[in-house]
Amino acid sequence: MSSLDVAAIKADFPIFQKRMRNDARLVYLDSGATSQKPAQVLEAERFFYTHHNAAAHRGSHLLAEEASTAYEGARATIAAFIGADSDEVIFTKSATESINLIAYSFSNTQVAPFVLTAGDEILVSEMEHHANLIPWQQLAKRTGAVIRWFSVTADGRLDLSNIDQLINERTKIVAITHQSNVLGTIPPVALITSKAHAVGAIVVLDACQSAPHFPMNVVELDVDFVAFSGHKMLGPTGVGVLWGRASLLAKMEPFLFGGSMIETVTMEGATWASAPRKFEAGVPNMAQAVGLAAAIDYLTNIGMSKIHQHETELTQYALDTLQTIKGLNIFGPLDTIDRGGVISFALEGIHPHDAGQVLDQYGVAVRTGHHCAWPLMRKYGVAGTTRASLYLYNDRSDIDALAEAITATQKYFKVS
Amino acid sequence: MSSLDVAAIKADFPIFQKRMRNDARLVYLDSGATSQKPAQVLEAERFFYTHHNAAAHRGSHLLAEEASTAYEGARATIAAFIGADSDEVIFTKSATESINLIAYSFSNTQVAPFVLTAGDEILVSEMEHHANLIPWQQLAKRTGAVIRWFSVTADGRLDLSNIDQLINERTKIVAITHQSNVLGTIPPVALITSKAHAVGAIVVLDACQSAPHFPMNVVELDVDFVAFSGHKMLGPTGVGVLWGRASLLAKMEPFLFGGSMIETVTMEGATWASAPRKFEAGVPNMAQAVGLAAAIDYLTNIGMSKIHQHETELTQYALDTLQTIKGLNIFGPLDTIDRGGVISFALEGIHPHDAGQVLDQYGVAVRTGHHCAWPLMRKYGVAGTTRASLYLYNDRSDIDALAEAITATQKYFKVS
Amino acid sequence: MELDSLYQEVILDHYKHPLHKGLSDEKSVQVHHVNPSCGDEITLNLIFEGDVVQDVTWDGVGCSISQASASIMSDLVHGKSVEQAFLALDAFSELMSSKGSIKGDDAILEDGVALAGVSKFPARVKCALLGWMAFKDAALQAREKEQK
Amino acid sequence: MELDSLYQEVILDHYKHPLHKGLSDEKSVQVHHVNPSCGDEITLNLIFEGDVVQDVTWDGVGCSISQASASIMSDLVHGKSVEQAFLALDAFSELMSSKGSIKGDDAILEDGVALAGVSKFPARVKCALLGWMAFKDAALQAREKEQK
Ligand SMILES: Cc1ncc(COP(=O)(O)O)c(C=O)c1O
Ligand SMILES: Cc1ncc(COP(=O)(O)O)c(C=O)c1O
Repeated sequence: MSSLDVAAIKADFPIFQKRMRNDARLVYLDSGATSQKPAQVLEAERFFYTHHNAAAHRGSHLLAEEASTAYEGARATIAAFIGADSDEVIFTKSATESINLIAYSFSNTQVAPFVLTAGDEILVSEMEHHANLIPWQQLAKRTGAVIRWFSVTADGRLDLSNIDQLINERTKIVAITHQSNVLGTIPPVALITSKAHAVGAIVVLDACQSAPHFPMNVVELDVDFVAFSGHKMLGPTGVGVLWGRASLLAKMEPFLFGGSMIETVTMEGATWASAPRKFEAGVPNMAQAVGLAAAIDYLTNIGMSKIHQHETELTQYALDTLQTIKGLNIFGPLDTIDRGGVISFALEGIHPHDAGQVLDQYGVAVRTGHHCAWPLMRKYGVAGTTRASLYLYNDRSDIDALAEAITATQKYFKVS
Repeated sequence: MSSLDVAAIKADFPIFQKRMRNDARLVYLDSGATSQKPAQVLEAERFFYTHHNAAAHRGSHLLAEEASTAYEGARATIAAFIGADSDEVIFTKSATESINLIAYSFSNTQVAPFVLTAGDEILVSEMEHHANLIPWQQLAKRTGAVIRWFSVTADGRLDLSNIDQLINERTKIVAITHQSNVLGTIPPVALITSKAHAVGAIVVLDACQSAPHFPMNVVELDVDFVAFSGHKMLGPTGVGVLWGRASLLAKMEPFLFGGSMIETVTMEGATWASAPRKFEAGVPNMAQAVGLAAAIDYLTNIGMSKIHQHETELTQYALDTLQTIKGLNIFGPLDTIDRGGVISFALEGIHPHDAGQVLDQYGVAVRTGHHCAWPLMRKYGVAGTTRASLYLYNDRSDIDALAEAITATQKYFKVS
Repeated sequence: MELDSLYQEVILDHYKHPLHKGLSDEKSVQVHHVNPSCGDEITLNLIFEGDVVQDVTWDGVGCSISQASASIMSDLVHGKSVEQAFLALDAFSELMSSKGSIKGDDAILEDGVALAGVSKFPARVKCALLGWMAFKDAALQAREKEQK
Repeated sequence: MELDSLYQEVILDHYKHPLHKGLSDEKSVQVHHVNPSCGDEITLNLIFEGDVVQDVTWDGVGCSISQASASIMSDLVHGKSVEQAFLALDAFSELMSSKGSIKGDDAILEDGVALAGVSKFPARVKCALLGWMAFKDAALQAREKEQK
């Protein structure tokens, strides 16, 4: 029995009233790409625009004051959600920007621990999303540093056998996902972090697939930076978060330059405000920050632990159900230990793109392709996978619909 | 007589129903900082979320297809608005990001005309917004290039007397505002551009204060890059535009790295998609792009020429009205020739911050301070100004309310 | 079902029994194209003689649409002059961007008209174009080479 | 009018006739602080003797709130021990973040309680704090110097 009242939750999300192709209901199993939005979030954005819209921190009039309060209130909400101080929370446009911000700040900053030199190592894993891989490749290119990586085992776990070679005194950055967006795998972050810190490396956690799904506390995690996106956790598009350890943010040079991030400016140069302001140049994405805070209120009202429990049960059900289908092979762990609700699979004789197309005819929305994790696809020797990803508004009926549609797909392509 | 039906326009903007301090109506004269939003824009965003929300370009299911169509449709709308090709339009989070994107791409790109070396010159003006100044200071710092600038004359025009020294064979970039956000001044962009191109320099136009207010065509302008923000032109927060000449975008290295901007990826390196995709890493700000397109539809339905004419008439009325107030001194041009609806002024004996505070008691929302143009403040020897900025929803009654509130402010501080 | 307009029998046949698949040893030009959004790839060998497409062979991974389309294309351009081949290419591109409004001329496109239904699925148009764009690229490169 | 709670007569008096404005020639420490959002600036000279604030002088541009607050602060800390001065500073910070919920203790803050109304205008809190933060910075720097 699920611990969530999914019917009540679903009723909060207007998009579920939409009819899909062939008048099918929407079976949304693509939350790993982006989540749907409850009316509460849409209403919070709208209310900001219709009652408080003005440029935050830039005027003495009532609306500007209210806009500032709303924006900083959103920051406080996000800080509380991850157990951080408000001043450590930076609003970006996306997790992608958050990670690029760190990588560019490394280039811009001339003091330890931000200085990289030739031969220094940046450690990632073979299951990283492109967003947590290419910025580091580029930083390596700019500095002469070298990219190294954890391999992935056949059953979809990080290969830790050579961890003590991989994390060594040359290691300056360890950038790792908190949960694979392809396999659902949750790597041993505590182990990796303690070894990384032992050699003085900075740990960057890509929390895109974790922050939406289970309770998270940056103090307990003990990492140095955490990045995630609002749109994957019921929030609006166009807003992401970067959390950074205060002592590091204080030393870090800014990334984007412009209004509101300065202390003084002359024609020849400028000095910077303190964090988080110095990392937020320009009129900020205020409505999106406010919308994200409403999303977080929505999630915490339900309870992140309950959401996690619900998803774990549903993942187990999905794993069990899918394994009964002949010709279906799951990539990644087959149990729910250190694993979230993202399930990638292959259908023998059917290309993922074709599978996704037929599933779509039944209203079943999955993602197909390389999921921005191309190196992982190469590792498994496939061009892509079909991926179902779960969230709080899914229930067993969605898994059943998926299974039925898969069977129909196999019939359609005459492979069963 | 105004050419616009301002009452009808105002009715489209829900925020004007809000009561301000002391139950005053909202006299919004801070559109230079950010504009208000019509219901049509809010509805377009909401409709996207409730009917098409999915990750664009990342799935074969119906919602993903619709999200892609909506997002690319928004791009086409913006392209048409500025007379560009769709592939030349890049969505960013803000004009600030747009300008930083160019500046960083200069560092990342190793082919002409993007290579800057020590002694090369970047030309700006003394009236630039920090967003069109600091990114160039930083680029100069990274490359050894030198920042030079047009001075501003006492009456708020660009000093062109030394233009032929300023634009010389060392000039590689000319970054100039299309309209000052403090003075309203519109610099002679055509003249500057032709001289810049004659020496092979690239021209970057900061169109934050122009794109919202008058018709713009990138082909006629003949500049190389144009940056503007959605939130100043009735659009949502969190979306900006960068237009770039196709031949330059093709040569330019990306700025942000991650998903959706790649061609292929291995653990060691990656290659890029073509423009505009290569400049849009990550799940994009889809709802905001769609909202901005709705804002542009709203503006074009009314007609940019009519909006411009309305604002010019209103600016003249405001200049005339404000000049009747004793102890009020206007910064910048006193006529409407090459000048938009941004009016900065000083009140003798009253600090701008105090003035803004009293105006606020009458529902009059203006901006006070340095307006992110600190060097210009220094030039005029002031800590800040009080600024009224106009838009299509303002009319003479707003100017009258401003004038009355100014008089009341002077009484309050006993300076008249 | 709407789907049948996408997955015509002809397409599934080409998918299961693709023509000219498997790379020739010789080639005038070889190109490699990818579809970055899904990871599909094609390698294409073109043999030119004078102005005539002597042979097109290809290999790669992809969905039924991309594989069938590559198969149809390679058979269609075989033995044609570049001019003729490019006419077919233009006709095919037009068909793909038609959003279902045209049927395609089977005198020009032969089996290619079976892909008309793809144009109603915008996300799949790129699949259908993958092989054709590879051919176009190869032909242009070959021509450039000759002119040198 | 709500405004009168912000612009108390005492404040306007200090604004028009600021105390200790004009920098002393001597100083133990000089600091320069700005309010980046509005451009207001203050330069502050602090003369320390032992643990006692011998003199505070300042100069700068700013709104009535920031000028009056600097004037009140400089008069208040004059002749106090660092401990006493920091007590006042803490009391003033608390008052500023109170959103109008407290009145402030005039035994500690003297004229400073006239600024209580500022706490209802969040955008102006920074104005009122500018001089105080400059003093705090200067006092900490002076103490550090002495310990060296
Ligand atoms: C002239 C000018 N340039 C650049 C900007 C920066 O725009 P944004 O803060 O939306 O990035 C602004 C507005 O703040 C502006 O007025
Ligand atoms: C694990 C992971 N990292 C990073 C990202 C990038 O997030 P965004 O595209 O929102 O910037 C994603 C999602 O696409 C992801 O799943």
